[in-house]
Amino acid sequence: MKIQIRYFAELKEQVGADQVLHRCEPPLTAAELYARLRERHGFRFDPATLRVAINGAFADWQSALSDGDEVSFLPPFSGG
Amino acid sequence: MKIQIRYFAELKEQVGADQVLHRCEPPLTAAELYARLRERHGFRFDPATLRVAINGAFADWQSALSDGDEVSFLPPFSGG
Amino acid sequence: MFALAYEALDVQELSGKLGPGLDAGALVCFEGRVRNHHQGRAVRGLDYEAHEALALAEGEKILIEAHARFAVSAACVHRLGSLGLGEIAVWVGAAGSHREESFAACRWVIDEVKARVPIWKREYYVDGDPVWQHPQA
Amino acid sequence: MFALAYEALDVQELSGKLGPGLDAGALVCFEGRVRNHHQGRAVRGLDYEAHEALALAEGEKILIEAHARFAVSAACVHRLGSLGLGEIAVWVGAAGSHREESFAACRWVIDEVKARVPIWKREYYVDGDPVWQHPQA
Repeated sequence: MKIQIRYFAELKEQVGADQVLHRCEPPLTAAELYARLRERHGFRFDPATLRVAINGAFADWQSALSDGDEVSFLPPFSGG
Repeated sequence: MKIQIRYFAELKEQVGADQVLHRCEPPLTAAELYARLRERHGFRFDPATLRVAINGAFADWQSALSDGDEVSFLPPFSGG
Repeated sequence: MFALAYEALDVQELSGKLGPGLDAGALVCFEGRVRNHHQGRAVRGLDYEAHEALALAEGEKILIEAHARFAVSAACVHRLGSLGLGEIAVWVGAAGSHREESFAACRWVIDEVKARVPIWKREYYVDGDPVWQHPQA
Repeated sequence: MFALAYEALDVQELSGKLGPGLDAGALVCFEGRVRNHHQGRAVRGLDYEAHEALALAEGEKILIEAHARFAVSAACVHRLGSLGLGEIAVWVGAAGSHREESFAACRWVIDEVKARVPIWKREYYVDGDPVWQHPQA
Protein backbone atom coordinates (compact mmCIF):
# COMPACT_ATOMS: atom_id res chain seq x y z
CA MET A 1 0.00 0.00 0.00
CA LYS A 2 0.98 3.64 -0.44
CA ILE A 3 1.05 6.01 2.52
CA GLN A 4 1.54 9.76 2.10
CA ILE A 5 3.66 10.94 5.02
CA ARG A 6 3.66 14.60 6.11
CA TYR A 7 6.41 16.01 8.27
CA PHE A 8 6.40 19.29 10.18
CA ALA A 9 8.88 21.63 11.86
CA GLU A 10 12.01 19.83 13.10
CA LEU A 11 10.98 16.52 11.51
CA LYS A 12 10.51 18.23 8.15
CA GLU A 13 13.89 19.90 8.51
CA GLN A 14 15.57 16.62 9.41
CA VAL A 15 14.00 14.64 6.54
CA GLY A 16 14.47 17.53 4.12
CA ALA A 17 10.93 17.19 2.74
CA ASP A 18 7.44 17.96 3.97
CA GLN A 19 5.76 15.09 2.11
CA VAL A 20 7.08 11.63 1.28
CA LEU A 21 5.25 8.76 -0.41
CA HIS A 22 5.96 5.56 1.52
CA ARG A 23 5.33 2.04 0.16
CA CYS A 24 4.75 -0.73 2.69
CA GLU A 25 2.83 -3.92 3.34
CA PRO A 26 -0.26 -4.12 5.53
CA PRO A 27 -0.99 -4.69 8.35
CA LEU A 28 0.81 -1.64 9.74
CA THR A 29 -0.11 0.72 12.57
CA ALA A 30 0.86 4.41 12.79
CA ALA A 31 3.13 3.48 15.72
CA GLU A 32 4.91 0.80 13.67
CA LEU A 33 5.36 3.20 10.77
CA TYR A 34 6.85 5.88 13.02
CA ALA A 35 9.20 3.36 14.66
CA ARG A 36 10.45 2.32 11.25
CA LEU A 37 10.99 5.93 10.10
CA ARG A 38 12.55 6.91 13.42
CA GLU A 39 15.13 4.18 12.99
CA ARG A 40 15.87 5.25 9.42
CA HIS A 41 16.15 9.02 10.15
CA GLY A 42 17.22 9.01 13.79
CA PHE A 43 14.33 11.19 14.97
CA ARG A 44 14.89 12.33 18.56
CA PHE A 45 11.19 12.36 19.46
CA ASP A 46 9.78 9.56 21.55
CA PRO A 47 6.30 8.75 20.16
CA ALA A 48 4.83 9.62 23.60
CA THR A 49 5.74 13.27 22.89
CA LEU A 50 4.30 13.26 19.34
CA ARG A 51 0.75 13.32 18.04
CA VAL A 52 -0.27 11.54 14.87
CA ALA A 53 -3.00 12.59 12.45
CA ILE A 54 -4.53 10.37 9.79
CA ASN A 55 -6.32 11.99 6.87
CA GLY A 56 -6.42 15.36 8.64
CA ALA A 57 -7.76 14.24 12.04
CA PHE A 58 -5.96 13.37 15.27
CA ALA A 59 -5.66 9.61 15.48
CA ASP A 60 -4.59 6.85 17.81
CA TRP A 61 -1.07 5.46 17.41
CA GLN A 62 -2.56 1.97 17.24
CA SER A 63 -4.73 2.82 14.21
CA ALA A 64 -4.20 0.42 11.31
CA LEU A 65 -3.18 2.22 8.13
CA SER A 66 -4.93 1.72 4.79
CA ASP A 67 -3.78 2.23 1.25
CA GLY A 68 -3.90 5.93 0.34
CA ASP A 69 -3.85 7.24 3.91
CA GLU A 70 -2.17 10.54 4.67
CA VAL A 71 -0.23 10.26 7.95
CA SER A 72 1.08 13.39 9.69
CA PHE A 73 3.68 13.21 12.44
CA LEU A 74 3.21 16.22 14.70
CA PRO A 75 6.07 17.17 17.00
CA PRO A 76 5.25 19.06 20.23
CA PHE A 77 3.36 22.24 19.41
CA SER A 78 4.78 25.72 19.96
CA GLY A 79 2.15 28.12 18.72
CA GLY A 80 1.03 31.20 20.63
CA MET B 1 -14.62 78.72 60.03
CA LYS B 2 -15.71 78.14 56.44
CA ILE B 3 -15.74 74.63 54.96
CA GLN B 4 -16.35 74.02 51.27
CA ILE B 5 -18.42 70.85 51.01
CA ARG B 6 -18.52 68.81 47.79
CA TYR B 7 -21.26 66.29 47.11
CA PHE B 8 -21.28 63.56 44.47
CA ALA B 9 -23.78 61.26 42.76
CA GLU B 10 -26.81 60.48 44.93
CA LEU B 11 -25.73 62.93 47.67
CA LYS B 12 -25.43 65.71 45.09
CA GLU B 13 -28.83 64.84 43.69
CA GLN B 14 -30.37 64.83 47.16
CA VAL B 15 -28.84 68.15 48.23
CA GLY B 16 -29.49 69.70 44.82
CA ALA B 17 -25.98 71.19 44.64
CA ASP B 18 -22.46 69.89 44.10
CA GLN B 19 -20.74 72.49 46.30
CA VAL B 20 -21.99 74.19 49.45
CA LEU B 21 -20.12 76.64 51.69
CA HIS B 22 -20.68 75.63 55.31
CA ARG B 23 -19.98 77.91 58.31
CA CYS B 24 -19.22 76.25 61.61
CA GLU B 25 -17.16 76.52 64.80
CA PRO B 26 -14.02 74.51 65.47
CA PRO B 27 -13.18 71.98 66.76
CA LEU B 28 -15.05 69.78 64.28
CA THR B 29 -14.11 66.42 62.75
CA ALA B 30 -15.19 65.19 59.32
CA ALA B 31 -17.34 62.58 61.08
CA GLU B 32 -19.10 65.22 63.16
CA LEU B 33 -19.71 67.37 60.09
CA TYR B 34 -21.21 64.43 58.16
CA ALA B 35 -23.44 63.50 61.13
CA ARG B 36 -24.76 67.05 61.24
CA LEU B 37 -25.43 67.15 57.48
CA ARG B 38 -26.92 63.67 57.48
CA GLU B 39 -29.44 64.77 60.09
CA ARG B 40 -30.31 67.88 58.11
CA HIS B 41 -30.68 66.15 54.70
CA GLY B 42 -31.64 62.63 55.74
CA PHE B 43 -28.78 60.96 53.84
CA ARG B 44 -29.27 57.21 53.75
CA PHE B 45 -25.55 56.40 53.82
CA ASP B 46 -23.98 55.16 57.02
CA PRO B 47 -20.53 56.79 57.30
CA ALA B 48 -18.99 53.28 57.34
CA THR B 49 -20.02 52.96 53.67
CA LEU B 50 -18.70 56.41 52.66
CA ARG B 51 -15.20 57.73 52.13
CA VAL B 52 -14.22 61.28 52.95
CA ALA B 53 -11.60 63.39 51.18
CA ILE B 54 -10.10 66.58 52.55
CA ASN B 55 -8.44 68.98 50.12
CA GLY B 56 -8.40 66.38 47.37
CA ALA B 57 -6.92 63.45 49.33
CA PHE B 58 -8.59 60.52 51.07
CA ALA B 59 -8.76 61.33 54.78
CA ASP B 60 -9.67 59.81 58.11
CA TRP B 61 -13.15 60.49 59.45
CA GLN B 62 -11.56 61.64 62.73
CA SER B 63 -9.50 64.37 61.00
CA ALA B 64 -10.06 67.82 62.55
CA LEU B 65 -11.21 70.35 59.98
CA SER B 66 -9.55 73.73 59.49
CA ASP B 67 -10.83 76.98 58.07
CA GLY B 68 -10.86 76.88 54.27
CA ASP B 69 -10.84 73.07 53.98
CA GLU B 70 -12.60 71.42 51.09
CA VAL B 71 -14.43 68.30 52.30
CA SER B 72 -15.77 65.74 49.80
CA PHE B 73 -18.29 63.09 50.83
CA LEU B 74 -17.85 60.11 48.53
CA PRO B 75 -20.68 57.57 48.33
CA PRO B 76 -19.82 53.97 47.36
CA PHE B 77 -18.05 53.94 44.00
CA SER B 78 -19.54 52.43 40.87
CA GLY B 79 -17.01 53.07 38.13
CA GLY B 80 -15.91 50.43 35.66
CA MET C 1 -0.98 56.39 32.43
CA PHE C 2 -4.41 56.80 34.05
CA ALA C 3 -6.78 59.20 32.31
CA LEU C 4 -10.38 60.38 32.34
CA ALA C 5 -12.02 61.03 28.98
CA TYR C 6 -15.16 62.87 27.91
CA GLU C 7 -14.96 61.54 24.35
CA ALA C 8 -15.27 58.03 22.91
CA LEU C 9 -12.14 55.94 23.50
CA ASP C 10 -9.87 55.03 20.59
CA VAL C 11 -8.68 51.62 21.68
CA GLN C 12 -6.09 51.30 18.92
CA GLU C 13 -4.53 54.60 19.97
CA LEU C 14 -4.56 53.61 23.63
CA SER C 15 -2.96 50.29 22.86
CA GLY C 16 -0.29 52.12 20.88
CA LYS C 17 0.37 54.60 23.69
CA LEU C 18 0.88 51.70 26.09
CA GLY C 19 3.60 50.92 23.59
CA PRO C 20 4.49 47.37 24.49
CA GLY C 21 8.25 47.28 24.07
CA LEU C 22 10.04 44.58 22.14
CA ASP C 23 10.58 42.67 25.37
CA ALA C 24 6.81 42.47 25.97
CA GLY C 25 5.42 39.17 24.75
CA ALA C 26 1.89 39.50 26.09
CA LEU C 27 -0.62 42.31 26.01
CA VAL C 28 -3.96 41.82 27.77
CA CYS C 29 -6.70 44.41 27.34
CA PHE C 30 -10.02 44.78 29.08
CA GLU C 31 -12.94 46.82 27.76
CA GLY C 32 -15.94 47.45 29.96
CA ARG C 33 -18.93 48.31 27.80
CA VAL C 34 -22.34 49.76 28.50
CA ARG C 35 -24.73 46.80 28.66
CA ASN C 36 -28.41 46.92 27.77
CA HIS C 37 -29.41 45.24 31.01
CA HIS C 38 -28.58 45.38 34.72
CA GLN C 39 -30.20 43.37 37.50
CA GLY C 40 -33.14 42.55 35.28
CA ARG C 41 -33.82 46.10 34.11
CA ALA C 42 -33.54 47.28 30.51
CA VAL C 43 -30.84 49.98 30.42
CA ARG C 44 -30.75 52.65 27.70
CA GLY C 45 -27.57 54.50 28.70
CA LEU C 46 -25.65 55.98 31.59
CA ASP C 47 -23.71 58.90 33.00
CA TYR C 48 -20.39 58.72 34.82
CA GLU C 49 -19.10 61.40 37.14
CA ALA C 50 -15.93 61.54 39.19
CA HIS C 51 -14.07 63.45 41.83
CA GLU C 52 -11.60 64.13 39.06
CA ALA C 53 -8.47 65.18 40.97
CA LEU C 54 -8.80 62.31 43.41
CA ALA C 55 -9.70 59.82 40.67
CA LEU C 56 -6.60 60.75 38.67
CA ALA C 57 -4.34 60.49 41.72
CA GLU C 58 -5.79 57.16 42.89
CA GLY C 59 -5.82 55.73 39.36
CA GLU C 60 -2.15 56.58 38.88
CA LYS C 61 -1.37 55.00 42.24
CA ILE C 62 -3.04 51.75 41.14
CA LEU C 63 -0.96 51.63 37.96
CA ILE C 64 2.27 52.21 39.89
CA GLU C 65 1.29 49.41 42.27
CA ALA C 66 0.52 47.15 39.30
CA HIS C 67 3.98 47.78 37.90
CA ALA C 68 5.58 46.94 41.25
CA ARG C 69 3.46 43.80 41.78
CA PHE C 70 3.45 42.30 38.29
CA ALA C 71 6.39 43.91 36.42
CA VAL C 72 4.09 45.06 33.63
CA SER C 73 3.35 48.37 31.94
CA ALA C 74 -0.29 49.15 32.61
CA ALA C 75 -2.64 51.90 31.48
CA CYS C 76 -6.27 52.74 32.13
CA VAL C 77 -8.75 55.25 30.77
CA HIS C 78 -12.24 55.78 32.18
CA ARG C 79 -15.01 57.65 30.38
CA LEU C 80 -17.03 60.39 32.08
CA GLY C 81 -20.24 62.03 30.92
CA SER C 82 -23.08 60.42 28.98
CA LEU C 83 -22.60 57.05 27.32
CA GLY C 84 -24.86 55.10 24.99
CA LEU C 85 -25.28 51.34 24.78
CA GLY C 86 -22.22 49.50 23.55
CA GLU C 87 -19.84 52.38 24.27
CA ILE C 88 -16.58 51.62 26.05
CA ALA C 89 -16.77 52.87 29.64
CA VAL C 90 -13.33 51.76 30.76
CA TRP C 91 -10.23 50.38 29.08
CA VAL C 92 -7.30 48.66 30.80
CA GLY C 93 -4.15 47.42 29.08
CA ALA C 94 -1.28 45.46 30.63
CA ALA C 95 1.86 44.50 28.73
CA GLY C 96 4.42 42.13 30.21
CA SER C 97 6.92 39.48 29.23
CA HIS C 98 4.50 36.56 29.62
CA ARG C 99 0.76 36.01 29.62
CA GLU C 100 0.60 34.92 33.25
CA GLU C 101 1.48 38.34 34.69
CA SER C 102 -0.28 40.32 31.96
CA PHE C 103 -3.61 38.58 32.64
CA ALA C 104 -3.14 38.90 36.41
CA ALA C 105 -2.22 42.59 36.19
CA CYS C 106 -5.08 43.52 33.84
CA ARG C 107 -7.59 41.79 36.08
CA TRP C 108 -6.09 43.34 39.21
CA VAL C 109 -6.16 46.86 37.76
CA ILE C 110 -9.84 46.75 36.74
CA ASP C 111 -10.80 45.30 40.14
CA GLU C 112 -8.82 47.99 41.99
CA VAL C 113 -10.18 50.78 39.78
CA LYS C 114 -13.74 49.70 40.53
CA ALA C 115 -13.02 49.48 44.27
CA ARG C 116 -10.79 52.50 44.83
CA VAL C 117 -11.39 55.22 42.23
CA PRO C 118 -14.11 57.79 43.04
CA ILE C 119 -16.30 57.40 39.95
CA TRP C 120 -20.06 56.96 39.97
CA LYS C 121 -22.52 55.60 37.45
CA ARG C 122 -26.08 56.72 36.95
CA GLU C 123 -28.20 54.29 34.97
CA TYR C 124 -31.01 55.37 32.66
CA TYR C 125 -33.71 52.77 32.08
CA VAL C 126 -36.21 52.12 29.34
CA ASP C 127 -38.90 52.45 32.05
CA GLY C 128 -38.62 54.61 35.15
CA ASP C 129 -36.27 57.18 36.67
CA PRO C 130 -32.49 57.07 36.46
CA VAL C 131 -30.68 55.70 39.53
CA TRP C 132 -27.20 56.45 40.87
CA GLN C 133 -25.42 53.17 41.52
CA HIS C 134 -23.92 52.73 44.99
CA PRO C 135 -23.46 49.00 45.18
CA GLN C 136 -21.93 48.56 48.65
CA ALA C 137 -24.23 51.00 50.44
CA MET D 1 -14.15 32.26 14.47
CA PHE D 2 -10.69 30.67 14.41
CA ALA D 3 -8.44 31.76 11.56
CA LEU D 4 -4.87 31.50 10.32
CA ALA D 5 -3.35 34.61 8.73
CA TYR D 6 -0.30 35.23 6.57
CA GLU D 7 -0.59 39.02 6.89
CA ALA D 8 -0.27 41.37 9.87
CA LEU D 9 -3.32 41.27 12.14
CA ASP D 10 -5.66 44.26 12.31
CA VAL D 11 -6.73 44.11 15.93
CA GLN D 12 -9.41 46.78 15.59
CA GLU D 13 -11.01 44.85 12.73
CA LEU D 14 -10.83 41.58 14.68
CA SER D 15 -12.37 43.18 17.72
CA GLY D 16 -15.16 44.52 15.52
CA LYS D 17 -15.79 41.13 13.91
CA LEU D 18 -16.14 39.60 17.35
CA GLY D 19 -18.91 42.17 17.52
CA PRO D 20 -19.70 42.19 21.21
CA GLY D 21 -23.47 42.59 21.31
CA LEU D 22 -25.23 45.11 23.48
CA ASP D 23 -25.61 42.50 26.22
CA ALA D 24 -21.82 42.06 26.42
CA GLY D 25 -20.38 44.15 29.22
CA ALA D 26 -16.83 42.86 29.15
CA LEU D 27 -14.38 42.25 26.32
CA VAL D 28 -10.99 40.76 27.16
CA CYS D 29 -8.32 40.54 24.46
CA PHE D 30 -4.95 38.85 24.45
CA GLU D 31 -2.14 39.65 22.03
CA GLY D 32 0.92 37.44 21.94
CA ARG D 33 3.80 39.37 20.41
CA VAL D 34 7.20 38.41 19.10
CA ARG D 35 9.66 39.11 21.92
CA ASN D 36 13.30 40.05 21.45
CA HIS D 37 14.46 37.42 23.91
CA HIS D 38 13.76 33.79 24.81
CA GLN D 39 15.53 31.71 27.45
CA GLY D 40 18.41 34.15 27.56
CA ARG D 41 18.97 34.33 23.78
CA ALA D 42 18.52 37.48 21.69
CA VAL D 43 15.78 36.75 19.14
CA ARG D 44 15.51 38.61 15.84
CA GLY D 45 12.33 37.07 14.43
CA LEU D 46 10.49 33.85 13.85
CA ASP D 47 8.51 31.64 11.49
CA TYR D 48 5.28 29.85 12.26
CA GLU D 49 4.01 26.85 10.36
CA ALA D 50 0.90 24.74 10.88
CA HIS D 51 -0.90 21.63 9.79
CA GLU D 52 -3.49 24.04 8.48
CA ALA D 53 -6.58 21.84 8.07
CA LEU D 54 -6.08 20.27 11.48
CA ALA D 55 -5.24 23.61 13.12
CA LEU D 56 -8.43 25.20 11.78
CA ALA D 57 -10.57 22.28 12.93
CA GLU D 58 -9.00 22.10 16.40
CA GLY D 59 -9.06 25.89 16.84
CA GLU D 60 -12.77 26.01 15.99
CA LYS D 61 -13.38 23.19 18.45
CA ILE D 62 -11.69 25.17 21.23
CA LEU D 63 -13.89 28.20 20.55
CA ILE D 64 -17.05 26.11 20.61
CA GLU D 65 -15.92 24.60 23.92
CA ALA D 66 -15.20 28.09 25.27
CA HIS D 67 -18.73 29.18 24.39
CA ALA D 68 -20.19 26.16 26.17
CA ARG D 69 -17.97 26.55 29.27
CA PHE D 70 -18.05 30.31 29.77
CA ALA D 71 -21.09 31.59 27.81
CA VAL D 72 -18.91 34.04 25.88
CA SER D 73 -18.31 34.78 22.22
CA ALA D 74 -14.67 34.03 21.52
CA ALA D 75 -12.43 34.42 18.50
CA CYS D 76 -8.79 33.67 17.75
CA VAL D 77 -6.43 34.36 14.87
CA HIS D 78 -2.90 32.96 14.63
CA ARG D 79 -0.24 34.25 12.25
CA LEU D 80 1.77 31.95 10.02
CA GLY D 81 4.90 32.69 8.02
CA SER D 82 7.72 35.08 8.95
CA LEU D 83 7.25 37.58 11.77
CA GLY D 84 9.47 40.41 12.94
CA LEU D 85 9.97 41.65 16.50
CA GLY D 86 6.90 43.25 18.03
CA GLU D 87 4.48 41.70 15.53
CA ILE D 88 1.31 40.10 16.85
CA ALA D 89 1.59 36.32 16.60
CA VAL D 90 -1.77 35.44 18.08
CA TRP D 91 -4.89 37.35 19.06
CA VAL D 92 -7.72 36.09 21.27
CA GLY D 93 -10.88 38.00 22.12
CA ALA D 94 -13.65 36.96 24.52
CA ALA D 95 -16.84 38.97 25.03
CA GLY D 96 -19.28 38.12 27.81
CA SER D 97 -21.73 39.70 30.18
CA HIS D 98 -19.22 40.20 33.00
CA ARG D 99 -15.48 40.44 33.40
CA GLU D 100 -15.17 37.23 35.41
CA GLU D 101 -16.11 34.91 32.56
CA SER D 102 -14.48 37.05 29.85
CA PHE D 103 -11.09 36.94 31.60
CA ALA D 104 -11.43 33.23 32.32
CA ALA D 105 -12.46 32.41 28.74
CA CYS D 106 -9.71 34.50 27.12
CA ARG D 107 -7.07 32.87 29.31
CA TRP D 108 -8.50 29.41 28.72
CA VAL D 109 -8.56 29.84 24.93
CA ILE D 110 -4.93 30.95 24.64
CA ASP D 111 -3.82 28.10 26.92
CA GLU D 112 -5.79 25.53 24.89
CA VAL D 113 -4.58 26.94 21.57
CA LYS D 114 -0.97 26.61 22.70
CA ALA D 115 -1.55 23.07 23.94
CA ARG D 116 -3.81 21.63 21.25
CA VAL D 117 -3.38 23.42 17.91
CA PRO D 118 -0.70 22.02 15.57
CA ILE D 119 1.39 25.15 15.04
CA TRP D 120 5.16 25.36 15.35
CA LYS D 121 7.55 28.22 15.89
CA ARG D 122 11.08 28.50 14.57
CA GLU D 123 13.18 31.13 16.31
CA TYR D 124 15.89 33.14 14.57
CA TYR D 125 18.62 34.46 16.82
CA VAL D 126 21.03 37.36 16.64
CA ASP D 127 23.80 34.74 16.96
CA GLY D 128 23.60 31.15 15.74
CA ASP D 129 21.25 28.94 13.74
CA PRO D 130 17.46 29.05 13.91
CA VAL D 131 15.81 26.41 16.11
CA TRP D 132 12.35 24.82 15.86
CA GLN D 133 10.67 25.04 19.25
CA HIS D 134 9.32 21.79 20.67
CA PRO D 135 8.95 22.61 24.33
CA GLN D 136 7.58 19.33 25.72
CA ALA D 137 9.89 17.05 23.79
